[in-house]
Amino acid sequence: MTVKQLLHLDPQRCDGCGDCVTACAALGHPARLRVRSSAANPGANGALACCRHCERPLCAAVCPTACLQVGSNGVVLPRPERCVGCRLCLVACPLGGMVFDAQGKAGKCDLCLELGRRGHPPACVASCAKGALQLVDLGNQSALQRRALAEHRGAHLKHHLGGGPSRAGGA
Amino acid sequence: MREEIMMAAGETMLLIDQSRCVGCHACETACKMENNVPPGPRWMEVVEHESVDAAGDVALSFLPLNCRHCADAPCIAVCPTQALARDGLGLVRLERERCIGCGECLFVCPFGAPQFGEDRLMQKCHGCRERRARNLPTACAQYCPSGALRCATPRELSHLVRTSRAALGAARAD
Amino acid sequence: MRHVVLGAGPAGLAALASIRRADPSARITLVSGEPGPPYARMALPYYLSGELSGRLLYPHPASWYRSPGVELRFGDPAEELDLPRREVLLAGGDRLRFDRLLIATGSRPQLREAPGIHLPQVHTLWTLADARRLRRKAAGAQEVVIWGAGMVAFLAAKALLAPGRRVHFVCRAEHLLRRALDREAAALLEQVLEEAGAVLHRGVNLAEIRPGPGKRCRVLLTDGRELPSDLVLVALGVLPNLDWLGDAPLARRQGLLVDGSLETSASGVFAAGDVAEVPDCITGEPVVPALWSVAVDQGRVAGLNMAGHRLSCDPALRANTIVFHRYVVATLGCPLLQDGTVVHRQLDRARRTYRCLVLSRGRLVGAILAGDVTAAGYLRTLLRRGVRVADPDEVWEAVP
Amino acid sequence: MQTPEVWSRHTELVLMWGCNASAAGIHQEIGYLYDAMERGARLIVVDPIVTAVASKAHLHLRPRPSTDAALALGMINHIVSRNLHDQDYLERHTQGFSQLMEEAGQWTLERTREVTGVPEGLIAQAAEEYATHRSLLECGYGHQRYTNGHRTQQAISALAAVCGHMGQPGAHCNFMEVGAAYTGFLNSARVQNPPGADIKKTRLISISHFGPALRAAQDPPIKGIIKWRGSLITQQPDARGMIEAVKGLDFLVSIDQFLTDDTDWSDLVLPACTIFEQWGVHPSYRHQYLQLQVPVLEPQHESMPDIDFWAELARRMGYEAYFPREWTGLDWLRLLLPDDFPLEQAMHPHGPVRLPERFCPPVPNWDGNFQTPSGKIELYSGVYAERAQRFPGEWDPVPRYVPSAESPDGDPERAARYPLLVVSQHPATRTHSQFGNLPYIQEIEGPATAMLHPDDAAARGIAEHDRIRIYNDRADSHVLAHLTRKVLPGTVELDSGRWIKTGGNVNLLIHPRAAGPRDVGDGVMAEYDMQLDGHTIPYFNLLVEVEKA
Repeated sequence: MTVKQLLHLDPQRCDGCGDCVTACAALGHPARLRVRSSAANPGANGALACCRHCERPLCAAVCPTACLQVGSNGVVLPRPERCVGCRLCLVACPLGGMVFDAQGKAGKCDLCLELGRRGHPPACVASCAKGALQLVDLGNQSALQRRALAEHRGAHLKHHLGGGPSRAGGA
Repeated sequence: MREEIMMAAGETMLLIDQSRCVGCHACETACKMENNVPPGPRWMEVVEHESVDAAGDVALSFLPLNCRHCADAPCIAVCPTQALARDGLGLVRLERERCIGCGECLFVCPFGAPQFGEDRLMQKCHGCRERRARNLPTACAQYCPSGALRCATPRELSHLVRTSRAALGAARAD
Repeated sequence: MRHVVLGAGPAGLAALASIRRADPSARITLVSGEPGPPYARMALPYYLSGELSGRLLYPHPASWYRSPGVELRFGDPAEELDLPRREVLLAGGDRLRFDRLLIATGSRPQLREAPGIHLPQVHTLWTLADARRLRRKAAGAQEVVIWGAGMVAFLAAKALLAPGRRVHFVCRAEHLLRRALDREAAALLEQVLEEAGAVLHRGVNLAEIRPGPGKRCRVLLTDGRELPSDLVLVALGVLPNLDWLGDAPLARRQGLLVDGSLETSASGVFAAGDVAEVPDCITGEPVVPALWSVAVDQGRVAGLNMAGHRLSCDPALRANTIVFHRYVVATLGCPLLQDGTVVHRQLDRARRTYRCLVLSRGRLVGAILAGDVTAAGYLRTLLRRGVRVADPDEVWEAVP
Repeated sequence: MQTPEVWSRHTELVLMWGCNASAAGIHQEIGYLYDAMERGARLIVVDPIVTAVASKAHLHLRPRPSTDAALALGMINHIVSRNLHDQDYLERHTQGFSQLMEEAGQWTLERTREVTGVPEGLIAQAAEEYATHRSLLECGYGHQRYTNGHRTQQAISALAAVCGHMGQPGAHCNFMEVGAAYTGFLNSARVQNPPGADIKKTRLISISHFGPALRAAQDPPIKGIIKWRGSLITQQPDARGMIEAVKGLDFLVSIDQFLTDDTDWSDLVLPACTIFEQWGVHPSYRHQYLQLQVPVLEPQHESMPDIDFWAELARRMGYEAYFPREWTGLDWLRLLLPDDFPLEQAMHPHGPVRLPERFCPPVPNWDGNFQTPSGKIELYSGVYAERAQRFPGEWDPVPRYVPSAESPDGDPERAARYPLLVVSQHPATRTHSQFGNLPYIQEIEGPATAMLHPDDAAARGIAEHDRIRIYNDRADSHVLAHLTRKVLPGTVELDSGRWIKTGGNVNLLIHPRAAGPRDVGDGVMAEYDMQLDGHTIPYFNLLVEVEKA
């Protein structure tokens, strides 16, 4: 099984500069992500509007012409020749993942697969000077969160106890 | 010094006493065996944290981290398909057939509780709902050797906490 | 477990996929009244207009249907339900026994008697056969009259509007898509249609169709006007396909009554899609939404429940898109609710954008977006959750 | 041993020495310890490693590994110098205090600090707190895993005696012992030699010298082994030498449930049935309760209870009369247990039951009597003096600190080449090598990892999770590095019990030695007294060097 990866925006780090959006659009298609400035609603979900490459994508379920498909690598990709531009996917996606070009054809984040094949991170991630956008895999992210929490709690516990429970000594 | 986090399910609650945890992982193993969770997802995970003060003394803290079935659960708030909901027992219930695997819950959960396995859909601690309905403690609590995890009625747990505090008070007064 | 799925539209196909996933050992018979493999009815206007090649009308390749336990009966519609024997009689004479039955027979176009309605110039656009026929007939047509101004009428117009052709709407109401759009949104859409060659005849009805001159016919309106026409399309909406059930004892009003799991009044018999009457997400009132996205969702849930799950289907959230060339309108929830609602409208005529939020008792109950529908998915989620919102600004802030 | 449900209610201070109660036998003790602490008891832990239980302690003393005897002697000296010792108890219930102090008196705080590395103030505070509270001394095996382990235990026990912290509720010197076995409650002689049977007494092989003894034994030489309920290869020092010794056998039989390191070298593997399929008895190191294990399944496939295998073997060797075919495991248990023991009450759902008080009193030694020739605590051990006449060894009648073999103090020359001392803890996730093959356990443990102090790592250019090679002139082991201050500088922690075939086994690196007091030579013995002769395996006498792999 390939590890499923997705984009994660750390709202604490994002200052809404928009470099990621510019970098995405520079690839020659309408920007496939949007970011709401973290100042407006810090820490809330939904700061990042972009495809999450769902395992059971609502966009693909509703697409009448089976234009959207989950690839074996877990990445949800459109087959443009099948798109009739009905926008049902846009309405179905709760996370703002669908984007339409000037011809009315569906497009969406492909995690910059092509760049990835050449060993580069997605353009948006590379453009983010604040390190707010990251490509993470689902499993490791929770492990990281847990460690960060433990760190936080550890510090808290130590503070609470006035320097830790034990006085240790040794060589 | 202890920190109590409780999750309620009908009659009983789970007391998580961080100060008693020694990081033996018995709860994790019990959870995996009870729920037949293959390697990968960890509904319960004990995380160890090491800190060193200016004097060079090392302090360890251990955190048993599972789904805390939060009262104001951010995962429920962000789940775009209502796959997560609060059930009649007060637990955060996951309806897996509704899950689309978008990962939103993971990013808002302060405990890293949402897990993703082979099928890439979310899975997590269900609070041993069925065991508790049969008057059994949660699997993690049943096999916790240090008393860091205890599953009992709120009355029993409050009595437990009060008596241990009272003993401590009496000992200090001596 | 023997499953019979009646109908190969979005609900039927979603159900088939669900049953297969939930119970790989299930035996499933997929029955479709139409000949040939299942196609996407939603895409017919694009086929008719030539934007989509016929081969892309089929969502799944033949191999998708070929799996152990799946049997296909295309072109052999169900004619009778024998509940006591738990059998479905097909037109071809076969009887299919079932343990679980899904009725997803969809809709058919509503017809109305009018003088001349049976003339050869008069058509409907509903099936692939209709579309194929119209593709030929429309080739030289310069004047087209569409009787109706609802969604089916709009789709027909969308298919037929082309350079050098005028398409007339015979519209009893004051504007197009009266059940879906408010006046402002309709006006923007009408403007786009008119620029493409549409002519709207508001506040009138069709009185009669007369043959001639030549290959043409003449459509007489109730205000006395007469429209010469190469082609007349009857597009007065759709009705659930339930006649075949005869007096089978299944509770029904507009559609089949179902419980939260989409089971009808008969145990083991489920309904999904355009034949099912379900509570509306916003109003709680029973509706037959007849929407593609609702059908997909219901088909999925019904399929899982047939395979032994106990999933409740969400109340229907009506959400739809209306696309003409590059102009898009999205409607969400119940934007036309009147009682106790506060409506916030932002219209930019120059840029042809419009957005309308309808709030009731501190909650979003409906929305219309025209010109720029980027926010539609988010609004749909807000509606679905019944999120409390103090004012429209709060809604727009929540949308990236 | 004073049982925890007694001491936890009465003690004012627990001094836990070389005992990781948070990993080893965790189900037996930690809850009681917390109960005592919630009552207000102090906890002092002596352990070079910051274990979980050490992190819960009020004081944590971290002596350099193998210097614990010096620490105990320094504490004794400080206590006596402050007049905090129990003169009355010493006079009535001990002998040899003056000889003890001749040795202990040399251990000033300064000298103790120099040898152990523990700050003087901390030694003094721990000693004073221990002496002035109703204190329980809870000993583990950690400080005994060295060639000077017997001396260390002697010194620690003396500390308890000097303070009179013996034989009172909440004050005792607890040593890890299966009370049921030591007190005669479980009479294994009756099972080893059924009543009436004439079975020749055999030689004994020291557990610490298994490999060498296999080669050394003569008249007759050892040509075959049947092994069960233990790991011959994974758990023995010099695992490679052990493999060589096993290869020299004509016949090796393993009775096991899994394909282990042992079964890889076996001529015959007999399927063992699990504990769920046979009768058994569960005593404890740490408390005085006993539970009978009742089979809940029929033995699966061709597996059989161990006792059935041995009984059948005995029958075929002509001892049929003593091994009745109709006997089940329960009958053998009856033989093992006292006649008046209420078997049924010790079974689920009634069990476990407390051991009869005539074997295991709740407060042992409450009357001040001890099982020594003098009936007193012998701070100067007459028994040792006497045994020195019969067996070679380090029979010092008073405790002394002598540097341990293969430690920086004991072998500076070797330490110059291999400067890091390896301590191999028991992880909470396994019981020795058991469970190491289970996927859940492998996931929780992750790959084999050694703890390195950040300073030692930096000096070798090693970063967190780097693959490292731990080596000496005997072997090497490849593991990942975990940089942590839980270990002292100069110390490496590498879990015990990792399988050789899955990597990270520490025993490959260890030279076979025995802790004293008795010198067991090549390991073949005619007789052995397990309470006096000692010779546990000094697993922690191991010097290595580490490099980035």
